[in-house]
Amino acid sequence: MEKLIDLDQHEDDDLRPKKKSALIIDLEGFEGPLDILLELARDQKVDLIHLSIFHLADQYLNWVAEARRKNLELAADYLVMAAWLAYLKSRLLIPTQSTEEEPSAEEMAAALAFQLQRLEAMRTAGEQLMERSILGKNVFKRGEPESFGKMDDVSYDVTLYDLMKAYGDQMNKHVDQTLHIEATDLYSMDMAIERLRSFLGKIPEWTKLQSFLPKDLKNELHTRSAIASTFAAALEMARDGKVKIRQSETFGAIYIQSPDTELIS
Amino acid sequence: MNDESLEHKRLVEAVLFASKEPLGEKKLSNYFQEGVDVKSLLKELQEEYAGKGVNLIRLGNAWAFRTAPDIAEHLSEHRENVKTLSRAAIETLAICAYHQPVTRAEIEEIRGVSLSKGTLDVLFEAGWIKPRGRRRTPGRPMTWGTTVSFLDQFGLEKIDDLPGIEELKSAGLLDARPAINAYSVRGEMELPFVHPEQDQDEDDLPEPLLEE
Amino acid sequence: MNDESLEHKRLVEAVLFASKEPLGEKKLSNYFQEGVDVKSLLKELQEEYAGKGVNLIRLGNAWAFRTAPDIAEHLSEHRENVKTLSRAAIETLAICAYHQPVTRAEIEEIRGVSLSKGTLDVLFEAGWIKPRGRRRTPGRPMTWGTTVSFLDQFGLEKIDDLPGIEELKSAGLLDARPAINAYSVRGEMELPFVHPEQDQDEDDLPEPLLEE
Repeated sequence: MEKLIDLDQHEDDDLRPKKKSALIIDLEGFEGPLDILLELARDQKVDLIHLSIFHLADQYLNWVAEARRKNLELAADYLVMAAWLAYLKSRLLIPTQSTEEEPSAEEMAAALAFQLQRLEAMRTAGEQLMERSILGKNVFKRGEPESFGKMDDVSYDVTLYDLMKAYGDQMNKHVDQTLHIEATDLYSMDMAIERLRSFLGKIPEWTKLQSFLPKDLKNELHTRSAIASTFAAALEMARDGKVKIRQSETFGAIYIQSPDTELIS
Repeated sequence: MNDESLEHKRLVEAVLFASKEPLGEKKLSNYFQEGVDVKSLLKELQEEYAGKGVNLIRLGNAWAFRTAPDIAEHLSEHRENVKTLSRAAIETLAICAYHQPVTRAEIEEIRGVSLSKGTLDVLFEAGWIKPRGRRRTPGRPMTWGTTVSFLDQFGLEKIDDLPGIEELKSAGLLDARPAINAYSVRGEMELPFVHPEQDQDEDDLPEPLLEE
Repeated sequence: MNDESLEHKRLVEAVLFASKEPLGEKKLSNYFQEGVDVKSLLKELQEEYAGKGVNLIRLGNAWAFRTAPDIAEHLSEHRENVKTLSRAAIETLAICAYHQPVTRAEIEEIRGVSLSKGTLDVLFEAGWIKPRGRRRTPGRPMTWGTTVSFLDQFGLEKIDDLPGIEELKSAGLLDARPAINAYSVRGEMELPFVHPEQDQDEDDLPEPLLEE
């Protein structure tokens, strides 16, 4: 009996990838690249505020290299992070060539440090929360409640969760039934281009995109698709220089104008 | 009274509060070292609670906290009726919330079964749904929507706060199977929240309620 | 204290003592005529019970009697099976509590990983989180926040009592700052086109489109 057990354990040991103590290559239990970075940051044994991001980038890249050497399949997330860190490292090495579009290497490093601190803070907070006096474990309710009125004559024992669950179940049931795919009743891009083209050169003033929608829209969904198609059509035509588009603020109204008319007026 | 016996009294208090049934003196004395006089602790507590809204009472050999009889009597006048909703009612309510304004026929179509007579009545009586005018289609069927009491019951500020399809899905309450994706991509089932246009259309026509 | 207000206090005491779940101040005031200051009755009661084995605790605007936390070790036999949460669920709960109201995408951004299906579901079902309305940003994503049950579960009077929340706030760690943008692909895919009918609450609403 004992022998058998020994043998089993032995086999198990051989099959399982061996864990390295400090630099854990086993992916199990890790939740994404940020989690790994936080673990690696702990290896530096410094306060996260004094973390060397440069060093951390190295640690991470080594970790990825090691994982690949062991033929561990890394999800795309991990590789994207590796590429980004490699880029950050190179930026940190080369003295500032500030371009306006991109944040500086220092800003990027600071942003990463911030994210790590924030995650660490939430992790600690979660642990502290679990260490509090927990109802049912350290603190108790009345064991034998008595029931009297709550003044409302009737109350219902139903929660928002129950309601959502019922709706979810209902909708799931729907899926089990036959799915009829109806013919599309959306307003197509071709239709939008054709319609917009008919206005070409006839838009002297800045005019709201919405005014170009056809009048016979059937319902909300149809309307929505018309807006999307008309917008896309306008972009398409703007690219060809046939109209001009203006939007004064993010998510503000979109206006269209014929390009040549402005020159005349 | 010394500190120790104060602590003892606190413990008896807590144990009796949390217990699911009246506790005997013997059982209570298990919480203490030998020599602690549980009986006199209980008597002291009983006196302390005598004038309060809750009394410590003796039931045979066991002890329990109970609402003071004069108050219990007063309270039971307000005895509340806690009702459970049927499955059908919960589903119907959810559909009214998500698809409002919605007609009876539409509810039946979504649930795939006909609504029994009482279902909408129950929800109407509970004050959670109300008529929302008539649909401008043949037969001019009545539509239903949710009320302010509905929001109160479920702790919502506005109907718009209900989780949408995508959110139900991501909360794990809705299967994310491809078919349903096809639906929601088309926007058909998505957020049938109150649209101003529909509101105006239908609220224009306040007509008597159920006439069936 | 006069007889009347003593009777009022006894009534509040009885009602709260009888109930398992926290009761809101509004609900409690239903037991009295207008003009009765329930809040001050509750505060008096809270003081009276402060040193006892059972305390009156405040949870947001709700109140409940609970055993005193320092007695916990003696009450181990009352322990219920408290659900153990996964690490992901604990972190998610902490984020919901400290960053509320918070969207799913923000939770994912803070954790640097997408939320698996059941995580929010578990917390929602436990009654610890609830929808907290929609963010007025593109796509109008739903936000989550914590409930009274959450406060009750972890013995907090209010959200401001969360461990370390002041320090985190002043360290700027609760700020809604975007993640490193070069890296977060996720953030970029999340800018859906503004749908006109979702604009309802914005001022420069385009003229109604549907006129039938």
